[in-house]
Amino acid sequence: MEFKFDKEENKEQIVAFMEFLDSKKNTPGPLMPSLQRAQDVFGFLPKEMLETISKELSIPMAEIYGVATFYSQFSFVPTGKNKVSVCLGTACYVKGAQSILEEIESQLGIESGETTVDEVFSIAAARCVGDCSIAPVILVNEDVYAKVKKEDITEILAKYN
Amino acid sequence: MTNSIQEIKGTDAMFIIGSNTSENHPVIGAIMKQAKKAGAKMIVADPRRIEMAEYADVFLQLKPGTNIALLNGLMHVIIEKGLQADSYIDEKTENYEELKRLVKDYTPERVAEICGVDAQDIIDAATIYGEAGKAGIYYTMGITQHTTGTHAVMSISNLALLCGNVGIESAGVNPLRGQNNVQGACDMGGLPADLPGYQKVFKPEVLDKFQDSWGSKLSNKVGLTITEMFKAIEEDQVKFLYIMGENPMVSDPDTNHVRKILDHVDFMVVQDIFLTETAEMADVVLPAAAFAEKDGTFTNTERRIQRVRKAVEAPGEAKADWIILMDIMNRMGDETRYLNPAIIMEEIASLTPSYGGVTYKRLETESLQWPVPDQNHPGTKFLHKTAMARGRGLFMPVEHVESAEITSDEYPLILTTGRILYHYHTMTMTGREDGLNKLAPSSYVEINEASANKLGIENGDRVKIYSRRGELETTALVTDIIEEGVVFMPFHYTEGKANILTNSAIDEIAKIPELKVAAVRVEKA
Amino acid sequence: MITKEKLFEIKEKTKPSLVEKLLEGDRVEFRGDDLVLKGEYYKKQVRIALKNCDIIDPTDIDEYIAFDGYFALLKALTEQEPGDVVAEITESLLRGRGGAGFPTGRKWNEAYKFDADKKYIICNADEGDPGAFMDRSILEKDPHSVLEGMAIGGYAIGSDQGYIYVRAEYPMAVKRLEIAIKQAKEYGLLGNNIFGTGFNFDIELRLGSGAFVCGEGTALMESIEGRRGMPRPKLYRTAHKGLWGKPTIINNVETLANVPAIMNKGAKWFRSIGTEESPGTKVFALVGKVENAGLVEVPMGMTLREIVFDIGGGAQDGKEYKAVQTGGPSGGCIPADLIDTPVDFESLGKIWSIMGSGGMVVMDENTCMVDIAKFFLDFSVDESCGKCVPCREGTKRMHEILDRITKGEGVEGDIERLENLSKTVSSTSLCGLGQTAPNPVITTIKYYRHEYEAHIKDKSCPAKSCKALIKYEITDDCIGCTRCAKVCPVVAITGKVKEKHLIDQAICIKCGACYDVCPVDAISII
Amino acid sequence: MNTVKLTINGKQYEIEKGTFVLKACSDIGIDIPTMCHDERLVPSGSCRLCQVEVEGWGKLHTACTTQVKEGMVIHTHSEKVVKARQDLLDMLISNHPLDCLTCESAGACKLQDLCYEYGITEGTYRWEMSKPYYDDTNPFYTFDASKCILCGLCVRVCDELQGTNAIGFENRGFETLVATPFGEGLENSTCVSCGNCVSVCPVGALEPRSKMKFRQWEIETTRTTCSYCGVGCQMDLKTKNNRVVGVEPAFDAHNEGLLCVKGKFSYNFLSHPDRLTMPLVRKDGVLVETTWDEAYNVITSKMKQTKEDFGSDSFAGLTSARCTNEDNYMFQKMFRSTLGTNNVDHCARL
Repeated sequence: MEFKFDKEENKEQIVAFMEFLDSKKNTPGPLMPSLQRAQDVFGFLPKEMLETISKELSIPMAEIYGVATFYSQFSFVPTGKNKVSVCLGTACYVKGAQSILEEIESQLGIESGETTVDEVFSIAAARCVGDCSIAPVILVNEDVYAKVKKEDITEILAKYN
Repeated sequence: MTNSIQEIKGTDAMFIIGSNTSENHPVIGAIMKQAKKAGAKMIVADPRRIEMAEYADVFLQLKPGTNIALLNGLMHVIIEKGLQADSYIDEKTENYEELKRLVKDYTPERVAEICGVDAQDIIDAATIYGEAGKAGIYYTMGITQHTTGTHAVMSISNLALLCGNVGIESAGVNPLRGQNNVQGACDMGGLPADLPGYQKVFKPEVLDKFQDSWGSKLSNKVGLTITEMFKAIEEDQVKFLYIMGENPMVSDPDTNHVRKILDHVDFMVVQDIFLTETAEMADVVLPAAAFAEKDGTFTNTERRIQRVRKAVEAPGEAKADWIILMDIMNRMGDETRYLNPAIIMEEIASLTPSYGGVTYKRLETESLQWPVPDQNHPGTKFLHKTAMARGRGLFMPVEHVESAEITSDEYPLILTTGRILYHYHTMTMTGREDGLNKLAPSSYVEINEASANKLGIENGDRVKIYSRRGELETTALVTDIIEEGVVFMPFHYTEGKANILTNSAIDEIAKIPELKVAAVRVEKA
Repeated sequence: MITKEKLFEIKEKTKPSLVEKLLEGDRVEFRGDDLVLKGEYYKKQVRIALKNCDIIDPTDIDEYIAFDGYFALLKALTEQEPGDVVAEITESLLRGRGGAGFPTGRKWNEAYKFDADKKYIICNADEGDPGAFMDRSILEKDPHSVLEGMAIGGYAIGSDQGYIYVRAEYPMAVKRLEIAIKQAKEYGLLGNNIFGTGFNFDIELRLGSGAFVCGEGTALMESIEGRRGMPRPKLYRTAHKGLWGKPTIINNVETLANVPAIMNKGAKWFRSIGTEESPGTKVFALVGKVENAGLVEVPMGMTLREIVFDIGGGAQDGKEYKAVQTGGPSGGCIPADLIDTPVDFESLGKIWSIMGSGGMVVMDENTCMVDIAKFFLDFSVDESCGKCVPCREGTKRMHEILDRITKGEGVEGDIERLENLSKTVSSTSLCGLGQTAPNPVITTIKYYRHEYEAHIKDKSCPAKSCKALIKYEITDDCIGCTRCAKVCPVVAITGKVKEKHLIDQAICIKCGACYDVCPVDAISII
Repeated sequence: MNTVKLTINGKQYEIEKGTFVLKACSDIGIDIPTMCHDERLVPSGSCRLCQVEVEGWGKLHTACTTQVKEGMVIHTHSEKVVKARQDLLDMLISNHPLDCLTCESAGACKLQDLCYEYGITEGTYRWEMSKPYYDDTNPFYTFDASKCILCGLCVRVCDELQGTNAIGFENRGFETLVATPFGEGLENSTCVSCGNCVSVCPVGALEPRSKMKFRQWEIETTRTTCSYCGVGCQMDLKTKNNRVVGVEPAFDAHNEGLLCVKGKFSYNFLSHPDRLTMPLVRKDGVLVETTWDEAYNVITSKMKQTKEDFGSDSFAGLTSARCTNEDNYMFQKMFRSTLGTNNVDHCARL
């Protein structure tokens, strides 16, 4: 998917992010918090911001790139407005989470890890979210849906469309 | 170098001044970075924000030609803060009071003004150097290629003595030699006043020793330095010039002037591996073997004498330099024949105390750093361990003076020159490597964004540069690694040759030209 | 600055009204002096780490103090030398609740003895085992117990800086921790000169970013330092050379939550609970196909039967109980006939499983054990950091074999291949993740070899779970309601109203939709 | 010296405390295979091949990360150890192309050598292979990820020794790849083409480009000193048919296995067609090829003439910071002894 990071559009966020980086200078281990903040603020890790982190914190780009690609929560492409996370923890799995994921994938026409063309939804297969006693669980953004059945999916997704 | 390359790893602080180490001595640069990673502090002083600056704890982006002021300023702060090595100064040095008096005027504020750096950075740098247990200073042509070069070297030595950094491991005063065997060429007597091992031609006992060995009458008159040779050629004193493996047409300042001189000399022999710009002007050109085609030794920047071994045959009829020279000497009546370089080394060892214990046999299994006075001596890792070479270390306080050429309305910018990673010297070798030419294809001038804006120059534009000695055209590289008012050019290239512009004014003591400072004007072409 | 008097004052002020309020709510009751949750589910439980959970308001530090919160820290700081604290914890035989069960006192002692200008204590809250949420509950419902445990640990080893490394997937836990740290700092229970003793201790939160391997101590430190979470080779002990090369101890959330209780009530009391070698309690996340899912804290040594049946109520929906999986991707499946195994570090190890962090997933007759092994290997392949050869290449190959077996493409020798790979991966991997990754395969082959053989030789899945090996058929019970035909996404079902329907096997994609909607259970899986 | 006594393969040894088992074994001549170890780097323990059995220590232990201890009983080639190594090599070769016939590194490939030694053929698990990735943007060397075994030596050398950090790891697990940021290729990275990564690659993943085809076993090597800057790095020239075809750094010298782009790759000038092969003399204003005899005659007769007409001090010579000590010695001797002047200097102040 082709997209461009619009610096003009993100001007305010960039300023705030630069302030954050400033506060992280000379503190131990600033990289992870900085990447997390960038992911949070911009919805993904824009290359331009990684270059900024590299410059401001004097961390080689190769190292930053290595870290950014190691952790599954970082992404180089923007995620959709609504993030659907399907828990695939053991408890959810034994209670049929795989087929729930497949149902969501087929309804949205994308695979896990992808974003719909209109950028409304993206799907992520989550590791255990810790709601095992109400398995199977899906999350849409921060809303938790417990004991989800396949036939519930249409209704749940409709709320966010 | 007073100390060894590997000792850098053990240092507490490194002070890199006038040395673009990671480009010009890449392996030493790498070792410095390793030391930094291991916890050593690093101070870098250079007119350009070179790669090493990115690793530095303190980076001083000083104006070209202000080294002495900076060094004096650092000493001022060190004394002010009481960081000097008092007992060392008492026991091992002399003339301290004089130094103290002189640097008193070099307050951080005043030095900051002269050098164009932050006063606080000067204080920080001085504190790092002064507080370090073992600190090494590393410098190259950024120090020496000034009319005040020798004085700057003295200043460096003053700083090192002040903090007791001479004669101990992982410290010292460490000029990094630019060419592979510049150390050896000097060691072997490639100097007008020195026979091998820096034995003076005017000392009768020295002369006697060599006359006995060589069986000839030697002159006790100090010879001419290169600049004096050129002058003597102009004045018809010197008629016959013999150049072995050098290319002054590219490497020397004020190219137009060099050309005039080489044109003028009566007879010139050039011995080289390629038909260089200089060789093209010769009367006789002799094809020489390259390093991989002959046996011998090089002496590196840390005084390490190492073998060079023949791996392939020289092309065509090219011969090793020593054979050519021996042939000529034979034809001139000196009958001595050397079967191989090992036998030449035997003669060198017999006449040169510092090489006294060097033999090819030892070099097969050992690596020797001179002085190696005898067969049983293991060589010397760092100098001045037991005593200063001249007894006590002498402080030689010097004042800051401006460069020979200063900027004017007509020539408002300072041009400084240097080498880049991907080429070597006059490019006779590297210019013939496709990959290097791909990475660094042509001449350019680095110019600060603000300076460029004022001149209406954009990155990649062709520009003309003028100095009092000549002009050239090259490509602008707009960059923030250099400050306003200063421009930088690599000197390697024949097209857009920086030395057309440079100043041949020399340091009166060491006879080194001021290649690092020339006043220029830049215009869009 | 907080003082002893101030602490008492808060307790006195808060406790009576709080107790009253709680009792009114009818959710709690007194058991001896302790307030505990009411109900059958809690009867057999003994709650130490969870004692405040679902009882106090985790966002109100006063409520924590009301039930003796921070009194253990007070006692340690004002009455004991660091060495005494280390001795007390050593004496209690508290063992790490994160999985490996290493004695906490010994860990602390190593760091305590090691002289250094800076030391760190890290709380490992990177609870990554799928099917486990013990730590999450403690962090969300009783965050101060962890902070207090860390401060005591910091005092014991001589550290003034703690880090809590918490999973990014737990946003609520992060919020609660932030609030708790803020409150503790305001009270002076964190910060400089705590209780006027000159002891300084600060805690910083660090978030994970989705890498299971960061639960491994050295990988966790790499991550805090800002690198890829790749485990370090064990050149040095973490207690000597850990975070930023300084002595560091890493304790799990539940372990730390036990510390204040031990300090308050003493090592002897602690050892009176549980077994001789594994004293105290353990929290389990009892989940999966079990009637009463939830968190369970029981004394060590309780049998699986008591936990799964007496507390959990056995398998769900009247299905037949088949196995319980403990220890997540590092653990094993324990078959029904070992249901009387006591749950402690040693006993579980003997039957090829591990205690792990406390995940306990119940499986019934419809759970295919090959599929479960594949599920865990899929997890391990995905979460392998890629540093060492056996984990990176070996788990991948194991997963490939399991995958083809569940697809009916298994070939003769696959079981032996799996066994061989398991042996190599577990004996040669760099860190615990790789070393234990084959456990689910080892135990399922050990106890359910016949299921593997059925997949490979008979191309059938005994649990009727592997899609490729089953087919759906409509039985004579069909009443022709047409619901199955309507729901079928590929129109594989035909039939007239009120007549028996038929599934075209060539079209069927085995999605199971028809099976789910049939009102009369007329669809069978063969 | 602080030593410990231990038993290795049934023999007693006394070894300095703190020594790693791998080093201890190599010092006493026991060859333990490893693909990821380099004495200059922090041990990584990633290839797992150096594992040995220590009696009473349970599972196997990597020799590169385990220090010698008093009373240890080590087996470096027990059945268990050999089996583990075979299995690990099987995993590696299963995910590696079997193109040794055309691979430039054949004959100098550790994977090839070890598979041969441990009797591993084509690999049991040749199923999914690592994603292909090829970087040919650097003029001096190429990177082929399909041959990479992820030992990490290149990444660690670039970081720990060279300090350039041009390359790193991308992704994790089976998807791990050695790459430049955003996969933009070496030419767009901070790479300085030092080739120190190439020098440590144990397989054919990082491959120098050579103008001439050669097999590793056809090569002769000659230890010499680099002819560029004053650092004087030691290196081995690789030659075939009287031509230099490659350079390897010396690991047992002060440069500790490091070189720069010039030392490692800029050797083609040696066989460049521009090389001077015959003496030249100026005739009618142009330089023309001649014999040595004539060239010498022209020079010596001019020397004699000049000396007679203008005296010794009418000669001046520039000796070379590029030539050997012996060349320089001869040059100044010729000037001082034969021509009788001290007018000798050099251009090395530049």
